[in-house]
Amino acid sequence: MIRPMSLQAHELSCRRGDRLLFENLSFQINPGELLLVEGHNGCGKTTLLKTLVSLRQPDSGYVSWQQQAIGQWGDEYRAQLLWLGHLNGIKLDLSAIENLTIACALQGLQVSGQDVMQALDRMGLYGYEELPVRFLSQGQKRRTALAFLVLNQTPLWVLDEPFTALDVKAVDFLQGVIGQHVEQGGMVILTTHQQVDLTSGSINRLRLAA
Amino acid sequence: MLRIFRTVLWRDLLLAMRHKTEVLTTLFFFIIVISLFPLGIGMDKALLQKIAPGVVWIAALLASMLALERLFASDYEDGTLEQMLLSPQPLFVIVLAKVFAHWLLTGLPLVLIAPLVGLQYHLSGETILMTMLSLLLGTPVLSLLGAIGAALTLGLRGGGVLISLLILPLYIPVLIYGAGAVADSLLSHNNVQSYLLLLTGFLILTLVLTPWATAAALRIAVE
Amino acid sequence: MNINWFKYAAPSSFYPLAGKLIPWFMGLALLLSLLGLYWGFFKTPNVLTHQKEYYRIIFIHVPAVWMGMWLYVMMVFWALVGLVFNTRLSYMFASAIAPTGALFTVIGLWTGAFWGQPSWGTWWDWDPRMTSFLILLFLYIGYMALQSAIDDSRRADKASAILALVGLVMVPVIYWSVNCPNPAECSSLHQESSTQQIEPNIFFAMMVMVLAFWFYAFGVVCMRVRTLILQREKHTQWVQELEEVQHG
Amino acid sequence: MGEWPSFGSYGFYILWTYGLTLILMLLEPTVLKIQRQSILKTVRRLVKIRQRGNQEAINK
Repeated sequence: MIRPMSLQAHELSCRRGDRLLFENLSFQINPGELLLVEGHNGCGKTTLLKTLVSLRQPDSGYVSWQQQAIGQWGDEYRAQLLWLGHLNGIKLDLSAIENLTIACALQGLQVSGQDVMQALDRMGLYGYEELPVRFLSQGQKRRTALAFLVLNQTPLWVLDEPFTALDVKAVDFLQGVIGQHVEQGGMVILTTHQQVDLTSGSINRLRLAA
Repeated sequence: MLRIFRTVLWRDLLLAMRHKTEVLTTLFFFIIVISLFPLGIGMDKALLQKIAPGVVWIAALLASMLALERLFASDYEDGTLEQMLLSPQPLFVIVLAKVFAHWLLTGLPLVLIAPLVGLQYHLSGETILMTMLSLLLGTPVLSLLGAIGAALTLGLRGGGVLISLLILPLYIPVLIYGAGAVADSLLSHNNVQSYLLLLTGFLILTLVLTPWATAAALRIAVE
Repeated sequence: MNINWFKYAAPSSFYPLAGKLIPWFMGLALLLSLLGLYWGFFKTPNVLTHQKEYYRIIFIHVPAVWMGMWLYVMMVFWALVGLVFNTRLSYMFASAIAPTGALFTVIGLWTGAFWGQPSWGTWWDWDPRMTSFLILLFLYIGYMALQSAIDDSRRADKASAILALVGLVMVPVIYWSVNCPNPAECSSLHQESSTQQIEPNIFFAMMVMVLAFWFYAFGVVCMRVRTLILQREKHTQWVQELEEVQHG
Repeated sequence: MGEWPSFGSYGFYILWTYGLTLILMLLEPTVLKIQRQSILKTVRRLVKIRQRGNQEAINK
């Protein structure tokens, strides 16, 4: 990589309606780091994450990836990142396998049926692969969405409260996956209300005061 | 590029097959609206033939308008739309695939049912053929233009009625030339060809321009 | 001398400027319309060759029609500027112009119908120009409906800007399809523009009225932009320290 | 000055067109003025709320 892979925010400010959420917010995240965005509900955590991921345009300031504004990267920047919002991003009428194959196709990943099955097994969905997701529990639906993390090796992960609706075992497994990703030089930005501890790599905290 | 088009198309058709009834509602709406007119206006043969082009086309307009709201709504509600917007594939290809799938499910059935409707209005074989041809060229334009309205009004309460308010004025050229083509084939059928060329022109114009506008509207709706 | 275009792009600096300009605009509009009407009613012949006294409706009809069309183009221009520069004020201008444009279109249609009745004998006949004007009114209504249906003002501005843009691209197609429904008959769109053969006095009186309508439009749009600024910036410091707020 | 222009039997049309235009073009500024007053009222209420808010902070 000629230029160091890093994501920078430059004097970001965002409004919701007439209310200002945050103003001239600047920070940087480098490979092998995890950024924990904290703040009470409604302080603009999701809005910030959406702005970083180019789902939303900031009111002022800009976000740059490898020292170049994400506006100019366009689709290339979106190839580098993975987004998981509050919504699971899976169709309830399709089975877990169909959902995952479509997600990989959208991301442009060449993935075989076998990899998909294996990813689902690792997420503890053995035996539930063919069932339309509608019949799964909330936790299992979240795990189907999270199974995409296992398959996807994009450097930047942006996860909005990934641990919701997961039981203890799933939380540990997910923390392991995230830790491993950070270890391999990946970058993770996430928001959560639970305790996050990482085996290695540094955790930076960004507090969004209202 | 083509791979993603095929995937999204396969996905949408698969989803539609899981809800077979949804596909038929548009079709039955079209048939019912068309059958209402003779009951309202009277059974006189000459009169029915005269109003047939307008009635068929206005019913097609309303039927496609009805189906538009569901185009992006289900993806918006379960978060898959966000994933699509964040896919490295060009968004207008995804939009085109979705609109094409929507057209296959709502536009094409109208074309196939046109002969049945034509008989109701005592139309001759040649006019029925012309109706099918003009609908074949016109309904994609309705879906493409309607997709902009669907994207603009995504997630709004009362979105369905709002779409018709926004998009119906834009449908007027297609209505004029579509109905004109059928009417012309009824009467003098000497310059039917020019009507069809115009409709194809609209099709190409909307095919090129509307995906950009729909993509931009989607990006705004998801903000 | 480089004019800092963006100095007035900030709502806070545009608000006082508009406040000062509005009386001028409205005053000029009143003055010019009085002059135009006086000139039109007293300095022109009573009867024209083929039209009786009712031709005087022209002094309202033609300016209103032109304003209806021009304001739509202005609205789309500001919407485009908003989309490109992402400045909130240009979006406010676009949404401020829409109601006035719709008002002029209604006046245009209304006066057109009243002119049509004595000269053609019908209040409304699907004459291409009147129909395309009706469709322009629908486009305005669509814009305003979308603008008010979305609560978040950011999304409302951008979404209606896109709708206005799509509307502008479609206007020529609609105008053409309405004017020439049967492609065989009208190969070219040669609507005879009636402005040339008008008697000079009437023509100038009408032009004065057009100018008067322009100033009226500027004044009203500035007034509406000020109310929009107050509405959208009511949480800001500078609005709450405005003198009309302190001791209103 | 020309004599008062006789509208012949078309006074009705002239009256209705100019009448409506006059009404609409006067209506719009007045509606805007009313809107302006109501927004100023809400802004004054906001200012009062904020001042009372600061006041309580100081008293605490």
